Amino acid sequence: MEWCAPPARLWGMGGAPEARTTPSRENEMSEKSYRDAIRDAMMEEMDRDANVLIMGEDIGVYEGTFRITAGMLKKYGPKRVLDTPIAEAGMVGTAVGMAMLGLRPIVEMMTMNFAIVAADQILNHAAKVRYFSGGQVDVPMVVRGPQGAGVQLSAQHSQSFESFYAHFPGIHVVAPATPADAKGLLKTAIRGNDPVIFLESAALYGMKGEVPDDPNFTVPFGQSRVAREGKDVTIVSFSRMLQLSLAVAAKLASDEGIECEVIDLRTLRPLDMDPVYASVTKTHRAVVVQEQWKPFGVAAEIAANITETVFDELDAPVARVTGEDVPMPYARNLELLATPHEPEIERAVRKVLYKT
Amino acid sequence: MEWCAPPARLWGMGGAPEARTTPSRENEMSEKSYRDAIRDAMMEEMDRDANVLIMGEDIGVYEGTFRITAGMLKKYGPKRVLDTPIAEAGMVGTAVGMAMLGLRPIVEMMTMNFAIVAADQILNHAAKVRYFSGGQVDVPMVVRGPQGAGVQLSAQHSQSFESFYAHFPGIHVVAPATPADAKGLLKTAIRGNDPVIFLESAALYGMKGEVPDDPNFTVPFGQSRVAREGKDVTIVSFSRMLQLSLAVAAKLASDEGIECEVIDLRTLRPLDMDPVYASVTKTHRAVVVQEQWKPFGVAAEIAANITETVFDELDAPVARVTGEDVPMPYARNLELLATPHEPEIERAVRKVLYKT
Amino acid sequence: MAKAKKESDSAVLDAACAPEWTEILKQMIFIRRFEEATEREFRKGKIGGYLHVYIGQEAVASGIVGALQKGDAVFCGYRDHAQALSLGSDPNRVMAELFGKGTGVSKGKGGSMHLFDVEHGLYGGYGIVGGHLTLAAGAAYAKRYQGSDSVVVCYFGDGAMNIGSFHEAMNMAGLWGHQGMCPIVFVIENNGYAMGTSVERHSALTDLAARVRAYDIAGEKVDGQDIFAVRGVADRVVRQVRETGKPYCIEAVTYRFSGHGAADILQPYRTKEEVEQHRHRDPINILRKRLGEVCGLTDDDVKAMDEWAIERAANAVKFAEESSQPAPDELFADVVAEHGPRPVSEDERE
Amino acid sequence: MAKAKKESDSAVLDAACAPEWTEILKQMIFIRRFEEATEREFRKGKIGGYLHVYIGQEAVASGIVGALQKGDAVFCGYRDHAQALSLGSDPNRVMAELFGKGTGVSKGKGGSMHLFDVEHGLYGGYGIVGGHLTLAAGAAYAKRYQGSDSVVVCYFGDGAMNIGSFHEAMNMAGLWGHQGMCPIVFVIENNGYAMGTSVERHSALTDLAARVRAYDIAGEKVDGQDIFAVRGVADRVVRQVRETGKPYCIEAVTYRFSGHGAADILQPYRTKEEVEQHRHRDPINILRKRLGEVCGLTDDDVKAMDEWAIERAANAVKFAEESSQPAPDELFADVVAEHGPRPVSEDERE
Ligand SMILES: Cc1ncc(C[n+]2csc(CCOP(=O)(O)OP(=O)(O)O)c2C)c(N)n1
Ligand SMILES: Cc1ncc(C[n+]2csc(CCOP(=O)(O)OP(=O)(O)O)c2C)c(N)n1
Ligand SMILES: [Mg+2]
Ligand SMILES: [Mg+2]
Repeated sequence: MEWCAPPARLWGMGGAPEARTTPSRENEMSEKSYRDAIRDAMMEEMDRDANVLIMGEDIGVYEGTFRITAGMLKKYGPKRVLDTPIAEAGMVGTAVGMAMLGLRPIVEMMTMNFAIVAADQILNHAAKVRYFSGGQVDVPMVVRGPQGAGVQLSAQHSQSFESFYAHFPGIHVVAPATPADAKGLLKTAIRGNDPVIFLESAALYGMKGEVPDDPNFTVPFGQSRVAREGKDVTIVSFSRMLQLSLAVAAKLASDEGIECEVIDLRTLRPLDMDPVYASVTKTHRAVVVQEQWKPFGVAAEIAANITETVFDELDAPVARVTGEDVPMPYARNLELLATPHEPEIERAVRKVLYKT
Repeated sequence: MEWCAPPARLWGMGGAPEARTTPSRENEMSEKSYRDAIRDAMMEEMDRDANVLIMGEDIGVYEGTFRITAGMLKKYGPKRVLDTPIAEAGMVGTAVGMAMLGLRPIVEMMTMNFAIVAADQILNHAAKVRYFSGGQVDVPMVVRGPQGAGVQLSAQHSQSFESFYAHFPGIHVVAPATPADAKGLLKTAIRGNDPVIFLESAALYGMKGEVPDDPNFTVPFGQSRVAREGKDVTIVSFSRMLQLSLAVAAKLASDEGIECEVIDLRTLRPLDMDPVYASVTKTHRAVVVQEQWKPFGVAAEIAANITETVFDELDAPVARVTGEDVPMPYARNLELLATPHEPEIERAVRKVLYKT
Repeated sequence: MAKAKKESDSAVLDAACAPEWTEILKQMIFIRRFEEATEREFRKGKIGGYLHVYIGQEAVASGIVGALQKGDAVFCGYRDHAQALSLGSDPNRVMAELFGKGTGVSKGKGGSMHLFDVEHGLYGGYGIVGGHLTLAAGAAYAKRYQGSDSVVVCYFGDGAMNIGSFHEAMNMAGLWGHQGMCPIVFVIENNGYAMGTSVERHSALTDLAARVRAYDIAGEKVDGQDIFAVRGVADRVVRQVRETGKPYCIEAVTYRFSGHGAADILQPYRTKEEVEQHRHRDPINILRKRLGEVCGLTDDDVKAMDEWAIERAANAVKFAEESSQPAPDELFADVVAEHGPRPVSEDERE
Repeated sequence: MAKAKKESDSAVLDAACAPEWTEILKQMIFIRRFEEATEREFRKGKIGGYLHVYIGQEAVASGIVGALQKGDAVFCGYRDHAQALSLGSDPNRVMAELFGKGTGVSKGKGGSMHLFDVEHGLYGGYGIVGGHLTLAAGAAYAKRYQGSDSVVVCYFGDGAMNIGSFHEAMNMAGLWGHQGMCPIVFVIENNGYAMGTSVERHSALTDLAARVRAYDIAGEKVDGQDIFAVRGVADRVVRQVRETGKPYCIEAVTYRFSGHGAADILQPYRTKEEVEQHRHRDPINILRKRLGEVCGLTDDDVKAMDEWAIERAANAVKFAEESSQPAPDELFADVVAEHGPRPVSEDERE
């Protein structure tokens, strides 16, 4: 399974992006990597709207540590593709100002770990200025970049930030699991009028999938997706863990006839729980899967919502599959222990089925 | 009820701290405000250990915006009571370095809202350096300060940060609800060997309560407390909302004979759920109360844990009482709508009792 | 530091320009009276939260804003009433904002620290010290990107210069300025203190204008109590920044006569004598005296202005008082764009 | 900027001191060979994560560390192997750390970016650019507070100078320095690039040493390829900082011969010629040539050293290879103090 293979050993070594397919007709699809889907979304929107620009560290001359922006400086020039100093707060803050004045900046974080440095600019400024101005300004901007555990990147470079951001009103938080969603959700983010935290899974950059060619293809926020139908257990996830969940569902179905329904949340804020409730009403059992630390993580919110809303439908407590509650260790053996994998998901499915 | 009265209209106007009682014998108690309990804890520990020092904005010459540090500069001198520039990242970062070298710095944030600026220094440095150094350093430090909704402080100055910090391993997160706990937990924080995020409720600074005089009185981390016994419903809370919960419990008991058991979590990390499970096993119903936004907040984690662990004991889904999911508005009428109050807690209790 | 002597004189004061300066005096008197009214209303409990007034610093707001034109944008900290009034915001609506009323400039949702009036060029009012500097630098980039010749003015205090976002904003502005892409005037409101911490105690280098050289940005000091000096520098600098697209920094040396905020009663960090001393250089008196000397402005003229100002401030209070609180459903408005992405409910789902 | 000419000469090189300098040459050759080995092992997949080597910059680590004494503390970024080796860390354990083995200096939990060896004065190894500067400033304060005369050395790159925490650290160090409470030497490893962004493109003011004047901190440039120059400045500066408790900043102008990290293959930001040009000023050759001229060091002497270095690096690889991975329960160790507050289980509860 390509997407659960270890990511390119070094994030920076992703190889050159593929040549872009020429724009083609509606309803047609092309096979694209998650990386190229992101790149296509940005370039299509830059072609469409001169207000869209991108800024970040080493996105221009260096062509991006993940090469997502390769060739963009050449195509759009230095006024639209801005190499910045190492100044994440500065990048986000200036983007807020640009957005208030009508531009649509995309800020690429080399990795989302560095965005913590910009937390104040995101959480106290981008997320709130519309509100405390009484709605006088739009803040159309995207902060995007890779996150999640890689291979031996250690404690400061391996984190995921869904719950960190999604706690705060005033921003949208997106975490796509497929190339098509990466593209469609990013286009929605760029066209929207609010700050969007767009959390890419570095480990999925190489994953391929069918992506609609239609340049007006977008995926709306707040629409969870049934990624696989099933009747026995509901698995709720997003981003890379969605792919692991699908693998487990496929295995359990073929090996043991256990039919998991797998739901992809896509966006954590807005959070669309309705398909989850509908599913649990059918399966009566739920497992929530996330990569990051358990305490105060995404899975807690999902589990609490399920219990709150469809309590009487539940035949078992909602199970959470999460990373271990430790800073990410460097040693590969410890790192593998720290992150959730298929066996843990499988175990959780059995647990809610009382098949242990 | 003093503690649910609006806080001193302006946080900065807390008045002078009371004269400290002379150290007295074991087992004796004095009535103290939450503010003075914090102040006493710091001064006793500074008296006890020369490695303890305090730094912050306007804590010395200005004597602290909440006057918690009034007189300390005079008593301990400028090497132990450091007025810093407006540089929260600098304050926290330098404290980490001091702590690694054996000092025990206390960093006072004027309000915890400003600590977002220091998020990287807290979450990527203080919380992780012990781990990625393979345990070569202790990081004994406290970041403390007031938080929570005040009166019309608007969106950037009204936030609570329990779930924001408690998601991250490597730090302890404390949120005391009473003067005694404020003192006892802060002393544990100062004597410990890890970074502690000590979240004070600005609205409780004036609240009075009995505090042990014993200078060795401490309250351990990770020990939730049954603040009121009851048999009908378990209310789980912490910090100021614990006091509101107790008020509701008292009212419901005297008016209607509904006996709520109220549990004070005291520390969110480590989180001690055992008394909660024991209580729910008795009451079969639980309400969790927090001041901050519902999505990805503390109450989700508590609710998820309860459901996970004592699912079969529950006669109703766990209810969450939280603030509204909006940046804090300035206008007083909107602010009152945005924050949870006794009626909402009461309503939640009735809901889990199916008495609506 | 170059002294702004020449400009001070170049702001020629003669019969021809007397009406303009008289108008400026009137505005400054009004700002003073307005601020005094806010302090009173705060003490009465009509204004909540934090309140930071501009008393003593009026020439800095009026002097810089006077050099601006339509399309220019202003960002400032929480000490923002004077900027709003100088830019032409309706005083009634500014006061209503402080009262938390729905008629306020920010619909009552921002309060004293978050005045916004985009129509008049005011892009806020921010409460995190230094946090708005990066926003302002980005706004300046946007102006040039959009092909406009507008400039951005960003006000901040001496204390704000020590926080990281100051540094990042300055370096980025400096770099963008090399490409002519950052038409911004940074205005240091150096009132000697960050809350209770004096400049010598919070800044390793106390020559604040000199600090911006580290970013290849030119800076100069100006006497912030002398509106002639401020306006003179501002006229020149704003013109230059508009032409070049390069940032510039003005350090206005001023003093706040009131406490840091309404809660700063004791003021243990300064003596009454120190404050008294600075009151001798009240920016309103400096302008008034000069207008008296050169244009024959009389005490009666000033008295009339003052009465007008007091009444106008009182009217603003009355307007604020009589306005309604925001409607309850305002609580949920303006969190995210109503015209942007939003959750899709079941029936809308395809 | 004052040139460090005099010190360069004052690091007298004659028969008397030849053994010391020969030892330094040996160390630098070893660092080079060690780094080359890490690059090879990285390509073999034995080393994971990010790998940033010091090739070309060796004189900066060796030259500054040489001026230190026991009790001094060193903080650096992720480009930290050379500092560890210069401070006397066991190369076997450094290599084992890169291999993620339990015998590593940080027990295999930190990796290349997080080398720690507190016993030898190394306080890490940090991965967030600029994040460690504040830590180092605090450590310097602690040293004085504790009454010691130790100093702290803080290494960082040219790119790190643009992030907020640089600014906050510098201003606080400057202020504490006024009280003699901040004995720290800031060392800018100016290798011309932050990843692929040249100094002119990331720093509005390219004279980096001059930037620290904004914090009332003295700074000077030194030729970072010339170990005599570096050591000369370091000896003087470290002595001065130890005496005064005031911060000082050394800008070591250097160049990295390898890519930014092991993944930086294409290097579109610089030409092969540029790299070639700088290779003519290889710090090892500069020292080697000088020792040949003055002390008669022969090619055979150097060859012997080199063989020793290659073997020692190979031994480190062997040691690392043969060491065991950390025990699984190490996963949960060192998150918080085992000797500090911790959750209390039911039976311990009173
Ligand atoms: C990041 C941050 N830290 C602390 C504060 C609290 N605070 C509000 S105003 C202020 C002093 C600011 O001084 P200065 O920049 O000189 O502006 P002035 O008030 O003198 O106009 C402080 C410390 C804050 N609002 N934000
Ligand atoms: C806050 C932050 N932003 C971005 C990065 C990614 N990054 C790692 S090293 C680096 C370049 C640093 O350049 P410099 O400070 O000059 O050090 P050098 O690598 O040249 O030694 C960047 C951008 C990071 N680690 N931390
Ligand atoms: Mg000031
Ligand atoms: Mg560099």
